Amino acid sequence: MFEARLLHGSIFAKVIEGLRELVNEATWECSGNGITLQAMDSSHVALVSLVMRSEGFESYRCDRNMSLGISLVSMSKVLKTMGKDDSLTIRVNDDSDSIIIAMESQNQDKFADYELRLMDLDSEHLGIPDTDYSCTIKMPSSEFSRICRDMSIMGDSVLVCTTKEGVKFSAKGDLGQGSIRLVQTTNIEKEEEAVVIEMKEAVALTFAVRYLSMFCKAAPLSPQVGLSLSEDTPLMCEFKIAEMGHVRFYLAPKIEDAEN
Amino acid sequence: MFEARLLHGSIFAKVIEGLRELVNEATWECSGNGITLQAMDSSHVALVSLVMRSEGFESYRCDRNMSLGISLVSMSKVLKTMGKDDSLTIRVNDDSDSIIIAMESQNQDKFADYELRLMDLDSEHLGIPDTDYSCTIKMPSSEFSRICRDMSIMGDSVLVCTTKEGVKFSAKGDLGQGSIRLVQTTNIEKEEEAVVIEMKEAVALTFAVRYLSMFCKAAPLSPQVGLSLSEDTPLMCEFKIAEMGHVRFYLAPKIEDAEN
Amino acid sequence: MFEARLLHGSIFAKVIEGLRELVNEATWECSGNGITLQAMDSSHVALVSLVMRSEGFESYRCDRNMSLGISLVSMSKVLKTMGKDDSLTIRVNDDSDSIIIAMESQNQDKFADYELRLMDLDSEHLGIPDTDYSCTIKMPSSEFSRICRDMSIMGDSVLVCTTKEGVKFSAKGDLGQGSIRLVQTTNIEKEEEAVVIEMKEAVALTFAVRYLSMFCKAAPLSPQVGLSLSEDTPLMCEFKIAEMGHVRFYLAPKIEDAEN
Amino acid sequence: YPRKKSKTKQREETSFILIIYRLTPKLEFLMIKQKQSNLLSGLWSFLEISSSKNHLDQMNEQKRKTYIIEEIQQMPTIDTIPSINNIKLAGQCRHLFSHIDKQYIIYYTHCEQNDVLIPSTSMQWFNEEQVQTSAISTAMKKVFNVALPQIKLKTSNGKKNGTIDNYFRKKNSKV
Amino acid sequence: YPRKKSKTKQREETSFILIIYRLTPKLEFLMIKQKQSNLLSGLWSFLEISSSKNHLDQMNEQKRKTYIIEEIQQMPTIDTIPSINNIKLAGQCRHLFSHIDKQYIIYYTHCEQNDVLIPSTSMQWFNEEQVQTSAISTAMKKVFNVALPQIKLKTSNGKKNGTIDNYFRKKNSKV
Amino acid sequence: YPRKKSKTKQREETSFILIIYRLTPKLEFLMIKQKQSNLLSGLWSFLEISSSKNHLDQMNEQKRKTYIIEEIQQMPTIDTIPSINNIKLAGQCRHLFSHIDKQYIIYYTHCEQNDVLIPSTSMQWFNEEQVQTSAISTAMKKVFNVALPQIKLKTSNGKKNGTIDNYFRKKNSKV
Repeated sequence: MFEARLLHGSIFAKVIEGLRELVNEATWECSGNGITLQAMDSSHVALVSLVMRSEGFESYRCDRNMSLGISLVSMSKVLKTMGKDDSLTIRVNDDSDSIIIAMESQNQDKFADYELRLMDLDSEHLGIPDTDYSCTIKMPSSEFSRICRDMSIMGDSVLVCTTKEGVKFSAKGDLGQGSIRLVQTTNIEKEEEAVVIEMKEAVALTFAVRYLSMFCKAAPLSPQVGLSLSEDTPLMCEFKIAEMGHVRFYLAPKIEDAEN
Repeated sequence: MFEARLLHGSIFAKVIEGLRELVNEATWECSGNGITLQAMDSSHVALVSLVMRSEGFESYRCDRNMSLGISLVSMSKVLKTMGKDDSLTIRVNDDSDSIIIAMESQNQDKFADYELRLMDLDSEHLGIPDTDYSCTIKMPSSEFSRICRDMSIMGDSVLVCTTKEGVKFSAKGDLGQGSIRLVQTTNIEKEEEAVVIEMKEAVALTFAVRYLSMFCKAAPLSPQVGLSLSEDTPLMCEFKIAEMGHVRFYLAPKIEDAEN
Repeated sequence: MFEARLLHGSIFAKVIEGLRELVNEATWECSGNGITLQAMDSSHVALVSLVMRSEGFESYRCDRNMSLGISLVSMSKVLKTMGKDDSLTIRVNDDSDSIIIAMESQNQDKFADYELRLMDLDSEHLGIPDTDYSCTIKMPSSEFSRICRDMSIMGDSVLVCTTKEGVKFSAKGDLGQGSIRLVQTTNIEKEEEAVVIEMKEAVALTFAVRYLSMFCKAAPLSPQVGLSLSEDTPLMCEFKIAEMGHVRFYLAPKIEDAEN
Repeated sequence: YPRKKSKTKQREETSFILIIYRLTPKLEFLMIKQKQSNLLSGLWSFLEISSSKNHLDQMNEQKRKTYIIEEIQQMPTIDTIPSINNIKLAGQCRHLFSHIDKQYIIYYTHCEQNDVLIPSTSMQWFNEEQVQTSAISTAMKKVFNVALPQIKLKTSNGKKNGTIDNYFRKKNSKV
Repeated sequence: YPRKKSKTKQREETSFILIIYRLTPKLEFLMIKQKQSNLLSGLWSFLEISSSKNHLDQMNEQKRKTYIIEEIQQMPTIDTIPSINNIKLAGQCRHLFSHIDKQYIIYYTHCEQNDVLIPSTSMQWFNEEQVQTSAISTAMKKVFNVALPQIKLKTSNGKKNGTIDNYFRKKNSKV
Repeated sequence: YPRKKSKTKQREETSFILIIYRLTPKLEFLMIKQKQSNLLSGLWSFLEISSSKNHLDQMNEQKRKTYIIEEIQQMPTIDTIPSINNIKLAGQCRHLFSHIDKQYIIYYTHCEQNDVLIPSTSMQWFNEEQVQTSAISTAMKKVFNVALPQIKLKTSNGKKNGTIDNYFRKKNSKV
């Protein structure tokens, strides 16, 4: 049997909401350590890796390792019914073909139980190498959301360049061109609002804005987002899940087309 | 001549807004006692009964009984123009084929007058028997709205079961199944937020969720909603109109289909 | 070279947002005095005249007079990316075929630069005579927005009548008819909420509501709107731009059709 | 010159209609777009198999069903033949066209392999509301209204909605 | 082998167009979809009644209108004949097709019984914007632009919008 | 009586396909709606020029392209001839219809004057997603999938998106 309980179920709703547009369905790997998930979008241009450690749950029980095929779209619809302060329990009984999602209101007068069918999914896992990135940027996740939205007005691709001065995002298209430059925050009043850039080597990489915007669906998980870049390497976009783990998105860069 | 005035016209706007999706047009019966309305939706599955007593109006005059055929859809569009604190006067002159809706802003610097054509409607009235219901439930109207919305995510029909423990709503469909259970509130801090269940006999009835969701359009009228159920009887869903009357919706249950 | 800078760039965004639905593209006339714009909508029923004096800018430089063909729709998309407290700099270099829009966040850690292509537009200018209007009305711009929205529910045209009592707007259509009457505010608590009517002669004019609603897109520019009317003359609808100038809309009245 | 409308005796015809329905994702009905060679060009209709009166006279119910299945396999608009377990008779109706007196014998069947019928501009699944509001001829509307209650009974999970009229009686006098 | 484009003398034709319009819910125009047998297959057009030049020579205005009404009654795409009170002449226009020089004589009429013409894929009501942006041929656009001002005058409640040009004059020099 | 499906030897045919694409506002492909005279009525397809095997035997590549351009100029569905700078060969594919074994030789060309081709119900610009999801025959899907990579290479500004698989390798065991 697998059973995990969260006092603040909304965290889970935010995780699923952050994933479901990029990946409609995926396999949850449940073990004694916690829940992990790894999946690529249908075009294989992006990959998401989720870790939720068992210590982060109010209570956690996993008798044997399980691979659960979940429709993230259906799960998201069910989780949207959750009240702001509801607790959440997820359970899969042995030999069951469904997953149970139970919500309890804070004042314990309302109990909701949902049962979704598990799916049969092929899951291939990729090994994600530990990368020593040339450049890491931390910024407010709301800031990153805005930058992706603004760049998408100008074009489909965004060029990310890091220099000593800071990081610059550029896009061009039918309307014209635009760029947004962020410099490191000097006066760190609130840590959450700071922009911190660590650069070992300058990078210049092009990415499809559409995917970056989809990654931003996970922004409600954390006030800060971490971007890690190296030449000829997928960008890593990380949102930490407080005291539990993280959601990491990887996006392959756009490359020169040799034939032209 | 018929003339009724309300200091807080918004009450009337909420009444009409609560009816117009279920019933596009209906006959208002105006008499010395007040305004009543009774109409079935086009499928004859639901019925609404409205009572607004003359004592609830700021001023009320009805020289002779009148049956006014009103397009609730048109009336609703006009009432949407009302300001939050406007007063409202409704008037029908003798031998007139239109109804006048006059609004006055609180500081008396803006006066709006609308004139809508009356309609010729057949109206059949049904006698609603006084029923001694097996089970009555009072709960916050916002809670009931949420339950209807959540159940509609899972299926078209909702099964309502009452037991000693409380009331349970269940639905199932393509995604899977779900149920929400409410227990009686033990700690009645705020009366408006309480869930009160009176049960003489257990009931188990199935209803079309779509109609329950339409009834919830009247939820702004009252912080509480009353549900009354008996086996083999239409559910009654009541929203009280403070100091004036009530809106009561009746919904025929779904029944076993003998042929299958 | 042309360069103009505003500490509060949002003013500029509101100007462009107020124009772009009526006029998709227009010529900005830049001179030492400031920026002016005059354009008719495609049907030639309405005209807009914009004045932004150079004194209203934080800094202003215009080496030689320039006529810049701007896509207001594209400009509007770019200006929507501006933060609430961003400063704005607009620049056109000599011999350049594009306009540069630079935004700087208040805490100076984010710099955005956009470049839009200039357009080749025919621009005919009309001479707007100084008119001694029969009637001028000042009212809250939000009030005027609401009146246009309410009248549009009833019909396509609104009749504007001024009398000693005040001003009355009327419309009629399929639903019926409606009218809204405003009287002069006697108790002027807040000047911005006052309704002030100056009338030399009564007027009765009919206008297409659709255009009045488009004018209201500029309402965020000023808490008050000024309406000026004379028989057989286009209505003038003015929103002042604080300390900088104004946006004036002119709307030709509807006239009796001789053939019918 | 202005021409008078000619009045001739109407020709009698009989057709089989087969309404194919599916339950996933919802209760939907298969409709095809009429070939553009006749008066009803551009309208949607259910699968229709003409049958001369001779043929009909020779068939019993079982033979009719077999005939319908094999005729459908010949139709060019259907890329793959659905697995038709069981064809059921819904009923009959009649429609008078300007020069044809047409009798429809209406059958319905559940199609389980709904993923093999590819929607195209000439063949699509319609839900009930779409059938009632889309461009279908008066004749097809009659056909649908004969079959629909039967299909709904079969697919309703045993539950159908009662009506208020069953519980509350009409009054003579108003409140 | 590559073939040269043949250049032949264009044939002359004349057609009557009848634009049927209704006012409820809004000003809308009846259009039908062309039979799929000619070059303009799939495009929307107004009711068109061909007429050989002989016929035209023989008719005065009154006879033309009667002829149009009776021809429409024969058309299969119209289920019920609208009550045509009064057909009005809008004007004429000419369009050169690749091999036809076509003259259109354009009439318009108000249809009061708008509920009896059932929208179908081959017949629908279009508002002005939809006519201008939908799939109609260049010829029909010309026809529409001849008739539209007349119809608008008739339906505008006696009021049409003036233009700013009537009030403000052009300047030679800019501000 | 139930009729057996006849099995005859399939006829062989060859067609040229010309996929016309434009880049403004986005990468889009010109499709026309099939004439309603054949089995594929109502489906969208690319411009197709039939060619008997004799003709093909006689043409070299240059002659084929000239032939295609001039055939298109004859087509009634195209109001104005796009300026075809350069027609490129994408490849070939084959599709077995129920009674035809068809070979497609597929060309593509960029159309610069996109404003002269008026969208109508019989001719429209489709983006890639619309081509994949609209009503097109299996044959046309094959044709599109042969041409698409070539067209994308040509139009991609030299940049195409890499995939994660290029950077991360599959694992044998899961985490």
